Amino acid sequence: MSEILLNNQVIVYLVSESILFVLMLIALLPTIKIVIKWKFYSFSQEQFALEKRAYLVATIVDFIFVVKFFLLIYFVFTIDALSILVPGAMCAAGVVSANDYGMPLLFFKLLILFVMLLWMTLHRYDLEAKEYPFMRYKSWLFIAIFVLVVVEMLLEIGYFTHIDTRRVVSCCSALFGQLEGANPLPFGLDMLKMIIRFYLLYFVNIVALIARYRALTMTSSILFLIISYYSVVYFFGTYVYELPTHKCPFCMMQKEYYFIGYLVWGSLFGGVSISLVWAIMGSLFGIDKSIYRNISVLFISIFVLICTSYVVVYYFRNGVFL
Amino acid sequence: MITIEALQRYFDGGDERFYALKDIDLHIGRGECVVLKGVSGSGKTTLLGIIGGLDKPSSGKVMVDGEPISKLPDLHLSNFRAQKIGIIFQHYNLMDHLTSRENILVPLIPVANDMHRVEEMTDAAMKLASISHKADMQTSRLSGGEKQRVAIARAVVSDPDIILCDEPTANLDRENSLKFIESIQMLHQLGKTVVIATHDPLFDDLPFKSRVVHLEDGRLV
Amino acid sequence: MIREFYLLVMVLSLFLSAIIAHYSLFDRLEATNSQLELSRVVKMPLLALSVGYLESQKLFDDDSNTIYPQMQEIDRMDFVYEK
Amino acid sequence: MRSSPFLYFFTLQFFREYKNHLATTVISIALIFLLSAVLFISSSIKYSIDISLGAQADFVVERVRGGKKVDLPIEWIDTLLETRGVQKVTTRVHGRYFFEDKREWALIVGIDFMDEQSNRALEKLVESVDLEKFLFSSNMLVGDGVQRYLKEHFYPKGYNFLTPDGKYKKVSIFGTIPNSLNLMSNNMIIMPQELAKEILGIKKSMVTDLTLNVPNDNLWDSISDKIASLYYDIRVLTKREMQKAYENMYNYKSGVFLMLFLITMATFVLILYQRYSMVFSSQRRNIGLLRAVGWSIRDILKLKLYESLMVVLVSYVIGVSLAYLYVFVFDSPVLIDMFLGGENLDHKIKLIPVVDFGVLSSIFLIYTVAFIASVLIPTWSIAVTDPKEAML
Repeated sequence: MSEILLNNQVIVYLVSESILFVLMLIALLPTIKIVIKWKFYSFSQEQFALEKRAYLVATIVDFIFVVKFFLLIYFVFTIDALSILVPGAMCAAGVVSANDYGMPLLFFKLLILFVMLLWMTLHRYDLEAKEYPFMRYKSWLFIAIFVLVVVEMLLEIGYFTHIDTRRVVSCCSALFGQLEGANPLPFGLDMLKMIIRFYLLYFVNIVALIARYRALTMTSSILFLIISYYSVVYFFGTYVYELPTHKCPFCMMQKEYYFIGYLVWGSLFGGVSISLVWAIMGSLFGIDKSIYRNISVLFISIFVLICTSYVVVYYFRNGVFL
Repeated sequence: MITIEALQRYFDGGDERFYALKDIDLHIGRGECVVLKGVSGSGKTTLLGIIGGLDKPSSGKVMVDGEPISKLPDLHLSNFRAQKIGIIFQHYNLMDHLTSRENILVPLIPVANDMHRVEEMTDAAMKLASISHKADMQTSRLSGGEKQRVAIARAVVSDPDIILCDEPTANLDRENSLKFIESIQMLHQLGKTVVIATHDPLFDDLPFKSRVVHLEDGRLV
Repeated sequence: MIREFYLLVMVLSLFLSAIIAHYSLFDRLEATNSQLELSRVVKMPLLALSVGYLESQKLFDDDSNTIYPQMQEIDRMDFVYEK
Repeated sequence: MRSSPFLYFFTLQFFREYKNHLATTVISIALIFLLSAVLFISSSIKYSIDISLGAQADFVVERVRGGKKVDLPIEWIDTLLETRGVQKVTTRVHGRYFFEDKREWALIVGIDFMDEQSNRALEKLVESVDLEKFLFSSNMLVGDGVQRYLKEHFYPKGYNFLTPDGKYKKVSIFGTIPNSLNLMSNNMIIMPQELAKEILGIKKSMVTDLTLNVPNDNLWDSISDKIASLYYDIRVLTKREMQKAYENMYNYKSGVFLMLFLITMATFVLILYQRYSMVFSSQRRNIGLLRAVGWSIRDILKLKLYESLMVVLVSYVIGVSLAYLYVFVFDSPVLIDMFLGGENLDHKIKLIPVVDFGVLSSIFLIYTVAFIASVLIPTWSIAVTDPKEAML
């Protein structure tokens, strides 16, 4: 047995995930039934029973969403704590890259939360409509979520059982540092161009949200997410650490930096995913609620504000940029 | 106000199908008072339940205020019950661990946003049912007549258009029954639509305008 | 009923504030410094952590059998696990 | 609170029917108390280990023969110092001394009076230590547990150690190590190295082991290999290895407990499922009434889930608080021996309060997830009660 599996937090994490998985299984059965047998205008007992079962599915999804959200934070926190056991790792970045399952796992976690958010939005409007118009879409979406969760579960098992505590992993400075002049930035941008694009995309995104341009919102959100990731890792992060060579998406979640990373990434992912949910809901189902746009604008602005203020504060304190 | 067309309610038990209600067509106008009569097991309670959105028909159409309620999703049906329907149950159905006042405000909880408003409406309902003096007493310690009045107050607290009564006088003595009829008269005068399911002969001749409908083995006679 | 709720909240916050008070009033610096200094002196990590082979014996240390004082306790296994 | 009717009704319902939740709350408190006490103890000990490991040298060099640690000659120091990159090699002399009844032992640690750094630390640690006087005659500093043991056996001022040669060596107690350090020093006797060698039967030219520093940590791996090839019977331990060994040991000890806890939790989940199914079905009529007067399935779900959440929160706060008091204020009797082992002298150990987010969130997560997950289905099945139940 790997000594990773002895760690209390890993045990708690895996057990919680398994409980959620069992709940997913419980919810899967009625969902499949709904896909096959749902006839809203039927008066049969079966149909009434299905309508009740749908509530079980909804309750379970709500619960799983809330727990998964906290488990994501807990997961990052846990792998951060594991860096003691993995040689060479200074923070979560090293532990995540300890094997090939780590990064996909993290990606799947975010994806699942996003799809669940979509599901919950759909469910909300489904309940408020008079004939459960989205029930079938919801059920298919749930089955998709289930498949994603199965993959996540497999990745998780693979990840935690394949961390080799004798092999040295690279720490964040090796993973994200510039290696021999190779440009790590996407689309062949340089730093200044990327930062300009960062603010430009922010502006476009906000305008698109306010003016209700759905397609534009979708594209600009996704681009903004990508550019933001690189900007935070390679530019804003260095101001958080106050060290031009320290480039890491994970270290900022540590206590030394007042856990600011959780806020930074939380507001970014929250804002972008809510704006995407708004755009998708609008274009596929004709649901358009301004609260989604408002929250999204708020989150994205908070994100940009935090990033900017680190640079500004640094400049005012030291009189130079890094 | 209430329109029922070709309503059926049956239960599938084994091979046989048991009909609780069969081919019911009924129209009840706004402000009308209708007494459903019939022996026990004739389907009065089931019909009442379907009108109030408590039970679902097996087929047919039930319209209240022009809206079909027979196939509403739960959220809407509950909303409908909360806003349009007030029910007085046969056994009063009070929550014994609560006081009268707390029992009365129960229907307001899911629809109201403000506690002050809830309290105002509760006070008004208690006044209407003249039970204000027992407001803070546990309902398990009330007498039958008082319980009945709490039940009335609860039925009217959200100011519904329709009041449904299920065997309201089954557990009351004659004196209290007469008092109950007085309160029904008052509600009728307030313009509520009242539907009473009962086999009590007292309701045969109400002191105000009413219509008596007979049910027998799930059919209107 | 609201009163009970406030009472409960009060009891809970009393608990919490007692703990927070104890936690924040604890002189952590002093405690960690003296532990640091002791380990500088002895150049060894923590020591009151015996996990030795005699452990089982000491945990149930009522070792004399009153009827047969000479009899060996079965949990004295040190001759087996010679170190 | 007064402005939200739902919360008003929720508190009303919850406190009027608190008897339904009393049993589960009490059991929950007990379970959370146990788990958090164990985790508090292990995390506090880990914290102390981290501190003392921080003060350790980078490498420990031992001599191992036949799987047993044996003394090594002092000349090794010179050989080690010839390796490039190695700095500050120091000697350690330590060993166990079994008292007369051979059951209780103390750990004798000899300190080198040439070592400036340790002398300064010693002065800071024990007030009124006159180093000159202490180091140049037969004196010792004793830990709290040793002192009490000696006092009980009528040696209040000093002790006659029996050396392996059969001679008695009288050593007087010069002072005691403050008892706030009991975690480390309960069984400890500190004395000058020469004296320790005599009592432990170590030859004058030998020491127990050596420690050394390598300031450049990029060289750690290569130097470790180099040293290991110097002698055939040498064993090199790095600080990192020690750190990991301790981490694993405490993970293991609390992990075993956590596993047991999880099994208990699984049983409790079943009990909860049964219990809440029962409690809720007794409320079937009332729930039917609520549904009849206009509560939707969603409202009932909310009401019932709030009840469970309330139970979890209350028992979490109370359980964790009690555990904190038990461990850090009342010094965790009984449970701490699970982590320290039973071999110590009678001890009263004060732990440094450590409450980290990891421990708190782990307890909360595992408990809440299991609890709510097990009441989810009973809650749902009561929430979808037909409103017509009220008419029956």
